[in-house]
Order: sequence, then structure tokens, then C-alpha cells
Amino acid sequence: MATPRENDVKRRTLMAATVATATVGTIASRAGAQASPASPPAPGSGAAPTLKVSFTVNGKPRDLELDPRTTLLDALREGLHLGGTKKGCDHGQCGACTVILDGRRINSCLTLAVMHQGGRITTIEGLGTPDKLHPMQAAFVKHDGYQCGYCTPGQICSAVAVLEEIEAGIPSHVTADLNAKPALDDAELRERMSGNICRCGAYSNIVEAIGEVAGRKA
Amino acid sequence: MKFDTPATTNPIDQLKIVGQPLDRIDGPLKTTGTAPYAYERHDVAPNAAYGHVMGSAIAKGRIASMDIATAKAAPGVLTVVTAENAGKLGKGEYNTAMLLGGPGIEHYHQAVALVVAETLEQARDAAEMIKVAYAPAKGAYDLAASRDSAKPSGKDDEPADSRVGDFDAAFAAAPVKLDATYTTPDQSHAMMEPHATIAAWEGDKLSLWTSNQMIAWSVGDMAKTLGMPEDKIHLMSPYIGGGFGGKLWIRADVVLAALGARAAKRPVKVALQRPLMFNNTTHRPATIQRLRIGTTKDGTITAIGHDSWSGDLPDGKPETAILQTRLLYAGANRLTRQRLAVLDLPEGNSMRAPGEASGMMALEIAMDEMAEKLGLDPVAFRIRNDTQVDPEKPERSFSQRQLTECLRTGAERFGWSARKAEPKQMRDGRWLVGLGMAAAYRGSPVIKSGARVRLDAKGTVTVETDMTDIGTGSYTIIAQTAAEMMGVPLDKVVVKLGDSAFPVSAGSGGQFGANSATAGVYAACVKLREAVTAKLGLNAADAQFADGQVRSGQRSIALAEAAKGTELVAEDAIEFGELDKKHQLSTFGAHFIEVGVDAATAEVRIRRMLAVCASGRILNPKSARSQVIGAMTMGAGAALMEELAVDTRHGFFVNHDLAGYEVPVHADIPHQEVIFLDETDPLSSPMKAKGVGELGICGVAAAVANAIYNATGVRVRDYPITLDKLLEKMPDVG
Amino acid sequence: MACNKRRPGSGCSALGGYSRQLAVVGGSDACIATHPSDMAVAMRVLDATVEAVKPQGATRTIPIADFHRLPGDTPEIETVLEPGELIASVTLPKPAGGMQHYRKVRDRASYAFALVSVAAIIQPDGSGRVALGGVAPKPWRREDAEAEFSRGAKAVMAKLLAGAKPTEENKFKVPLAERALAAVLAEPRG
Amino acid sequence: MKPFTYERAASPAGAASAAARRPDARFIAGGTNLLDLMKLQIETPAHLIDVNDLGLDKIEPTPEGGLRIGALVRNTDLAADARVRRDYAVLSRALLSGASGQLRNRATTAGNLL
Repeated sequence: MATPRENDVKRRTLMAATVATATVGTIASRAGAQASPASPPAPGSGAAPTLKVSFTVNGKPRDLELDPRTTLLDALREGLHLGGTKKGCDHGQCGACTVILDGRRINSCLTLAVMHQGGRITTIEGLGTPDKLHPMQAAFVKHDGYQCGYCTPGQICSAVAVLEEIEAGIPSHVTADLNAKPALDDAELRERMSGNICRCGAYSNIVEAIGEVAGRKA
Repeated sequence: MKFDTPATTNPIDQLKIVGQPLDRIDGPLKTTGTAPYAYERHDVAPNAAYGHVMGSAIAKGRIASMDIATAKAAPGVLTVVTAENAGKLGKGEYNTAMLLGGPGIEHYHQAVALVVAETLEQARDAAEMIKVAYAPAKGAYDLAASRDSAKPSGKDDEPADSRVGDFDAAFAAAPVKLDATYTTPDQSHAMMEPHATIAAWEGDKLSLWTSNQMIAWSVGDMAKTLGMPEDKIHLMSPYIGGGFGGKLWIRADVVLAALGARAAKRPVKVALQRPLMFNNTTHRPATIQRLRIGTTKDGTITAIGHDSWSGDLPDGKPETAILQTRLLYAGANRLTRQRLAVLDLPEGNSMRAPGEASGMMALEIAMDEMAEKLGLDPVAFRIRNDTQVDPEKPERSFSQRQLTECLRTGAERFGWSARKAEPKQMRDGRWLVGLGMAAAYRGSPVIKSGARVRLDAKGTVTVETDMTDIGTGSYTIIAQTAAEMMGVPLDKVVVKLGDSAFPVSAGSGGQFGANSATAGVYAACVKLREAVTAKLGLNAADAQFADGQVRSGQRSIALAEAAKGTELVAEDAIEFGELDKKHQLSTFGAHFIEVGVDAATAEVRIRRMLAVCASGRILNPKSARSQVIGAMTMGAGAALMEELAVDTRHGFFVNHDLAGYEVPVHADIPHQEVIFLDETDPLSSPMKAKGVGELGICGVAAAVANAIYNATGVRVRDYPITLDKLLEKMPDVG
Repeated sequence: MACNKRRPGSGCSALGGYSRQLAVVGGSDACIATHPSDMAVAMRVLDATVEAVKPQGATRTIPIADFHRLPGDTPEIETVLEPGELIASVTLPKPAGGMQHYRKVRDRASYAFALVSVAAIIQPDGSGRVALGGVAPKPWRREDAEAEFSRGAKAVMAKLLAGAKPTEENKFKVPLAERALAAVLAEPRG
Repeated sequence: MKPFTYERAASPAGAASAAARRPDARFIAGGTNLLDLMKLQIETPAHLIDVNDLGLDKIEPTPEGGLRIGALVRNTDLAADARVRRDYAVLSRALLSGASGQLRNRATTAGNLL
């Protein structure tokens, strides 16, 4: 399934953007909206040089100007106000920040936003809305595949990608025969979902929800 | 509303909506990422600056000097808050250590500074520029080494010791006895959402958007900490990404966000960074537990003794691991003792089922060991020693006690009869297979809880209470309660939670939340019904609320009519009388587990899990089941992997992130089955419900331990049961 | 926390402290960290080679056996790569055949570092190769141990883990590695 | 995380020479390890050279009958490659036992050696 990266944007143009633009927030272009009369930004505070990056989030092109240190996760949460992608650990140990980048699920906390010029990012907000749930979201509601809800967006993004990974024949640690198409059984789902920790312990329900969606697909 | 006589028939008993396995009403928000958690409130504080917390690098001692000049001058930095410049700070009633340390340091990673900057990246970088010189002092970090210095210690209204009959004589005389010591490690809540807060000042008024289980406690403790009136604090916590007791109180994030916002003169947001959380916040303290059980030859307990040692910071509290032993099994001669040592580790405090979760880890292995000595089936041994009254105070009966039914039902459903009493008898390929079980027990306290209910002209019922939903399903069961009481469908109910502007509720903790908070909503709805009948001129005595109508005699009027012109508002609280003193309110259950232990490597994998619960009326079987499977999962973690490793030289938890502190992942957990026994408890509240979210963890770890013993013949008394503790006694490979 | 690998000269908090996960062999008085990669263990047993590009554009080929360094007094230097040298590719020799196993042992069923891992290639005649993960600062293989395959896992491990200096907390890794290899050897060869 | 400058290299030699000019530089590919350590200031590069555009993401047969694996081949792709699954099962298995699906989708062959 490995979706080829669609963009051939000359990414070296990024370098040209490495100019010392004083910025007041993570996202300079939003600074106007963020500034408050009560709290004028400190000008000339020696803010880090910023970089421009453009990528597509949930089908919409987004242009950002960022401190290069900004992770994709923080760009989504703090820059684009897409709070559905959660910060649980910020170190790739929990999976709450899972998004789908160019067709593959990743931990958005362990990648820099500026590395994704031209990238296509799908977050939980891009899958469905409260009024129009994605089938995976609906299955999570039906099977009570969540409790506190904090790991849930990451679980759902992961689950959607997991079914595609199985469909594409990518094996897992529990795949018995590496040369055969992986099964769609509970053991496969559990292993593949293990990068998404749910401390509330909704695992048993989550696997049922994913299984139901997988059954519908088949 | 005073609840001091047993509940009689009331509108909840209709069970048209209450008791139904309905989807959560907050589900569409949570599954689409649109439920806003504390740190995500760009809507309320669009110009918030970012705070980053710095933790102490020593466990005990003093800050000799601190240089914040470089950090203050770093790009984007707005302010640096330390104890030296924060002004006088108090300590919350529920806090053991100061939330901002300095110059005295009470534990490792105690917050010593907050750096506030324009961006998170700037704040995090600048925090590294703070230079602190410490003068460390010698501390005590090793529970085993401090055991002999431990002092008797009770908690709340529970005494440290309890004695009935003559334990020593009865134990000495018992023909069959066990004297064994068990240990449980320090454990971490490790909830997925870090402690997080946005703070904003408007004059002398402080608004806090935070992640907190107990709104009123936290307003009170913020007022105490900052030395300001409670009515100047508005605290909101509508969505909470897990708590498990770790968010019962204010922590460094909320105090420092408030101080940072005051210093920076603009809103500040702070989330504790994950690697800080394990030492900065609270944890479930380790215990050493000695169990002594003596029986007659036929398995009747004649003596039961339970000693427990735990440690905490000075003025801290014990882990009440002996509580269930006072109540769970019969036996004429009894002794429980609780001892607390002073340890300079991070603050120990409540974690899901404090007391019983740890106590049952030990007691229920001991019961398994005794059953084996007696040649009795572990289920039968427990049933033989059932009691329907408080064994320490026989004049007190349990309001409901279906332990025996739980055990029998579980054994039946699990296929317990297939278990071989002799260990090492079952094998499935590479796996040694074993079955284990344990009883489950958890008290079910009730706490005063208030709510306000509004009815508008569209017939919409809005509930407002400071009750929180930490994943427990509060939104949904409160909506179900209001819908049942007011005779409207669920989608005509709006539930607003977690706001200090709303009436004070029980809050979420100690598995008292669901029953108490819905009872508070019940009370408010009773008042609203009275207001409705008065307004409509109907006879309150025979009025029926159903299908959006109010019927009395021959008349039937739309509920919404009552709010034409002006909204109707009613507020009340449920207040509990003496019923829970005259009777023991408790929940009971049984856990059954099948494990496989890899014959070569001793890796343990759980293959089946079943819980049977008797815990009053189940308000929503779907969300209640989730509470139980979640607790079972945490119990599995406690059994097999969870342990904060203590560096006893330097006094900190070494494995302080989610890679080092392992909690169960998907692959660790099989399909889980939960059975709720039919039960209503008219002594518990008008809802006739009890708690279940903590019952679900109590006993799980012991059931796993007992299953491992059944599979391998290796009895491990020190949790977690990792493979290194089994390996030596595993069979030869090949 | 003191860590000579991460902050050279700061000391090692694991020595004399919490060491359950750490190395039993190949460590030094400065460092007992384990190499965390599973892939590298398989590469080692497959005799892969690493191609690197130097800053001036020259390339060189490094056998994987020589690629990782033991910590010694300089645990912060983990490989033989020179500053600025970039890995361009890794080459696998022609397939080794045999039954190929990777047995990873961990407390958690997934998403966890190895306590011990065994990468093994067992030929139908009983000869084989084995490398271990989770026990040393680099993927751990000793070709001389492989001469012992006909004598079983115990004999192989005696050589492979010769000189092991485990701590009280991680000494279980020695029998664990032996048992994991024994389990691999007990599997069908064809 | 210390401030750093960032560039994307266009060729392996270019990347190496950029690194030679900046002794305080680090290569970044998947980033799954490096960024973790940078957040803790265990790694503090002043310059990052992004090597994701170097075209080193192919798996090719060698004349000797082996496989040449580009440094930037992601763990997922390497584990799923039909030749690796068939002829180098130990490698496929090892990769699949490591980390999580999310991390394997980013982590690279070269990064995993370090």
C-alpha cells in the first residue's frame, strides 16, 4: 500500500526561508489573532529564526511559519488548534499523538513539522465529525471503546491505518507465516494496536470495535 | 434531601432509561477529538503563554543557590517563577508536600521553577538554563530498611489497629496455619492525559481550566495555597483524560500556572512533562504485608491477622492495605495493624481502590495458599468463611452481600471445575496453563452530592453539577437519571459537569461518585418535579412524568408547558444519614483468570479473564462494564509488570516514563467477560446503586498470581510477577 | 541522573543502582547500557555490511561485527563512524537459508525493549549462528560459540556469554538467554 | 530542545560535506530516537541535516545474490519486503518485534543501527 509521496516540491527552498523573522508565537501568521491587548508580545526578544512549511491537513492546505523545533504534534495542537491529536508522553511511548501521514500512521510527537513540506496529514478531525462519524468512530461509540477519551483519537487513527496495513499484506510480530497474507483476527489486531496505550483499559472493547469495522469491509 | 431511611419505590425503578446499556452521550465528542481537555482551550485563552516545570534533582535537602538570570534573558521568556519570588504560599489540605519546593526540598522532581515563555519550545529550552546548586541531606528511601521505625497510623476515621478475641492464642492453637509475607511495589497512575492547566487572572479573580477529579476540594486547596478567598476562584474541568486518584487534588501544574499567569500578566498554560510526572506527582505506595491465617482442619478460619507497612513523607498517610481483612471473612479472633514509616520518596497517595487494591493482592494469595494446605477448593474455602455481618462488629450487617453468589456464578461460567488442584498439570504446546481465582471486595462509601436542574420552554432538562467524568461515564448516567426522573428521552437532557460555579457534588473518587452524584441529581429532580406540578396546577402526589408529559388524574400536560415564559430551576443535594453507619455498604465480586506461562522463558500471558460483580443497581451496564474491564486491565498490570523502581541511594523512581514504567498494552489483554449479579441496594441511596469502578481491580492481581502458581507450582509473593522470579523453577527445555 | 553515555563524565547511576534491563556482558566500569535495536541483532547474525559515505565523498564498507564499539572508557562513542560520516546502505549477503528465528523475551507482550532476544539461523544439519540482543552494549555474537551448536544451548551460551558480569538484578538474563536458545533449538529444523 | 538550524540535503555526499562543515550538526531521518533525546537535551545539535531526500529508500538485489538496503528504508517497508520475508526471515521478525507500528513507519534502517 505504501503510498508514494506525492509532492516533489523542492524542499531545499526551506533553507531559503531560514531567515530571522521575529515571531511572537509558534505561528507568526496567527500572531495577530493570538495577541491580546492585555499582554503585548515582547518585541525583539531574540526569538528563534522561523521556517516556512506547507502541508495538507485533512485535505486543506496549511501554511505555517515555525520555530524549527516545533514537532508536528505541537504544530497541529498549538498552531492549527487541532486539539484532537493528543500529547500523552511526547516521547513516542504512548501513541496518543498518532496521525496518518502520507497514508501511514506515525507518532506526531517524534517528528518535526518542518520535515513535512508537501506532506498529507490526516488527524482525527479529518476522519469524521460528531454529526457524521467515520465508521471506526461509530464502532468505538457502539462498543464503548474508550473511557476518559484521551487516547481515543490516536486509537482510532491507528485502527483505521491498521486495517489498511493488513489489507496491504504487511506482516506483524504475530503473523505465523511471513509469506502469507496476514489474518484479520484478534491477535493481529491486538499486536498491531499495541503502540496505543489506553490506561483506562478499554482494549477488549476497542478490538471488538475494530473487528466489527473490519468485518464490514470484508 | 436527607437519605436516612431505606429507599422505597421511586421513579428510578421504572428502569426505562436508567439501567439500560446506552452509548455514552459524550461519545461523539470523544471519538472525533472535539471534546476539549484542559490544555486545548484556545477558545478561553487565545493568548496563553507556555509554562515549563523544572523539577528538583535531589530528593531531600535544600537549594543552596539558584541562578535564573540566563533563563530569564533567554529568547521569548516572560518570567521565571520560583519559591523565592512567588510570595508566601500555603499548603493544601490534601497535599503532603509543597507543590513549589525551595529552599527546602522534600522529594525528587518536586517543582522548583516554572519558566514562562511565548512558545513551548522557548520555555522548555530556557528551563535547562536554570542552574541550581543543591545541599542534599540524608533521606530514607527504602521501605524494608525503615520497616522497624514505622509507627501505628490510621487514616480518616479508620484506626491503625483492630483486635477481636485473642488472635495470638487462636493462631498458636490452630491446626492449619499460614504465616507469610507479601510485598507490593510503588505504582503509578500513569493516566494518559498529563496534569494540565490554563490559568487566567482578571483582577483578583482567577479562572482555571484544569484536569481534576474533585472540584470543590481543589478550589479550597488553591485558595489555601495562594492565600485568597475561594469565591474568587473559578475552576473548570469538564473533560479529564484519566485520573485514577492521581487528579483528586491540585498538583504543581495548577499552582504554577496560576503563579505564572500572575507574574506574566497573561494567561499561562502548563502541562507536566511525562518524564517529570512519576516523581513529581503522587503514587500508590509500596507495602509489606504479613498475613497469618489459622483454621480448623475442615477450613473454618479461627484466627486471621494482617499487618501492613507502608511509607510516606512526614505527615503523610498509610496505604490502608488491612481494611478488607476487617470485613471480608469470618473468624472469631482477629488482628489488623497498620504501620507507617517516614520515607523521603515522592508523595504516596490514593490510586484506584487505595487500600483494598494492595491489601487484596496479599490476602487473596494467602487464601489460595491456605486452601491448598487444607486440600480445599479455593472457591469452597472462601464460601465456607463467608459472613453476613461485620466480623468485628457483628451488630452491623452488610446492606447487601452476594460474595458467595459471585464465587459460584464465576466458577460456573469460567469452567472452574476443569482446574486441576495440583499445579503443573495443564499444558498447551509451549504454554504451561493455570487457572486462578480471587474474591473481590471494595467498600462503597456515600458522600453528600448536589445538583441543579433546569427546565426550559423547549422541554430540555439541563443538569449542572460539579461532578466530574474521568472516563467513568458520569455524563451518561447523570443524563439517564434526569431523563428517567423527568420523563423525557435522553436527547432532551443536557449535562454540564466539572465547574465550580455548579453545586458541589461527591466528585470522582473512592467509587463513591456514580451512586452519590446520581442520587444528588435525583434529589434535584424531585424538587424540579414539585416545581413543575405546582406550576401546572397538578397534584404532586399522583403526578406521572413520562413521554415528555406530566399526567395527573385525567389531565396530561406537556412538560415544556411548565417552563413557558420562565425557566424552572431546582437545586438540591442528597445528604446521607446514619444508614451507612448502621450497615456496612460494600461491593463484592470474584475474579477468574487463565494464564499461560512460557515453559522456556517464563513469560506470563493472560488468556482469559472473567469478573463477577455484585455492586447494587447497575446504572448503565455498558459503561459499568467498561469500568470493570479497565480495572481488570490495571490489575493485570499490577500482577505482571507495574513497579516503580526505587533508587534507594538517591531516593527517586528510576523508570519515570512510559517506556520504563510498563503498563499493559493491547497484546497483554484478552477478551474480558463481566457479569453483574442482579442487585438493588435500598440502603445505599434512592438510586439503589453502588460503585463498581474500583471493585474491578481488587483481587485481580492475586487471581493472576494464583493462576501462575497453578500453572507452574511457583508461589511468588512479591509483585510484580516477572519472569525472573519464575525462571529458576521452570521445567527443563527441550 | 548520571549517565556517562549521555553526559560524559557524569558517572553511571545504573552501576550499583537499578540495572534489571541492562547489560550482562561487554559492559565496562563506565557503562552497562544495552543496545536497544532488534534489527541490528538480526543484521549481525546475517553478517550484514554497512556502507558509509565520508564527508569528502569517499565510501567505505564496514562489517557489522566491527560497526559497534564496546563502551570502555568512552561509552558516548557507540560506533566506528567518524564525525560527519553518513550511512548510505546496509548490504545483506546471499541468503543463509536454514530456519530463521527471532525470539524476543520481554515482560510486556508487545511494545517493549527486549530483556533478552535471540536471533538464530539453524541449518538442517544442526549447525547454526546466533546473536543476542538485550544482553550487551552491542548485538552480541561470538563465532567461536557457534562451534558448540551440536552440544546444545548450554554449551553455546557458556562460550557466548563467557566473562559475563551480571548484577544481582539482571543475572537472570544468563539462564534466560540459554533457555530461549534451547527453545529455538527445540523447534523443527525443516 | 536547543535552537538549531535546519537544512535538507540533496545528495549523500552533500549531506556528508554539510556535516563536515558543521561539527555540531546531526543527521535526522526518522527522528524517532534523535528528537526524543533532543527534548531531554541529551542531544543538543545546533544544526540538523534532514537526509530524507537522498533517495536512499530502495531495496535492490546485489550481484552477489544479496540485498542492498538503502539507509532510509523504513522499518515497515524492510520487514514487509517479499525478499526479506522469504530469504531473511530473522530480519523481518526482528523488525516486527521492535517498537510499535507507528514507530516502524518512521524509523529507518540506518537509524536502527545507531
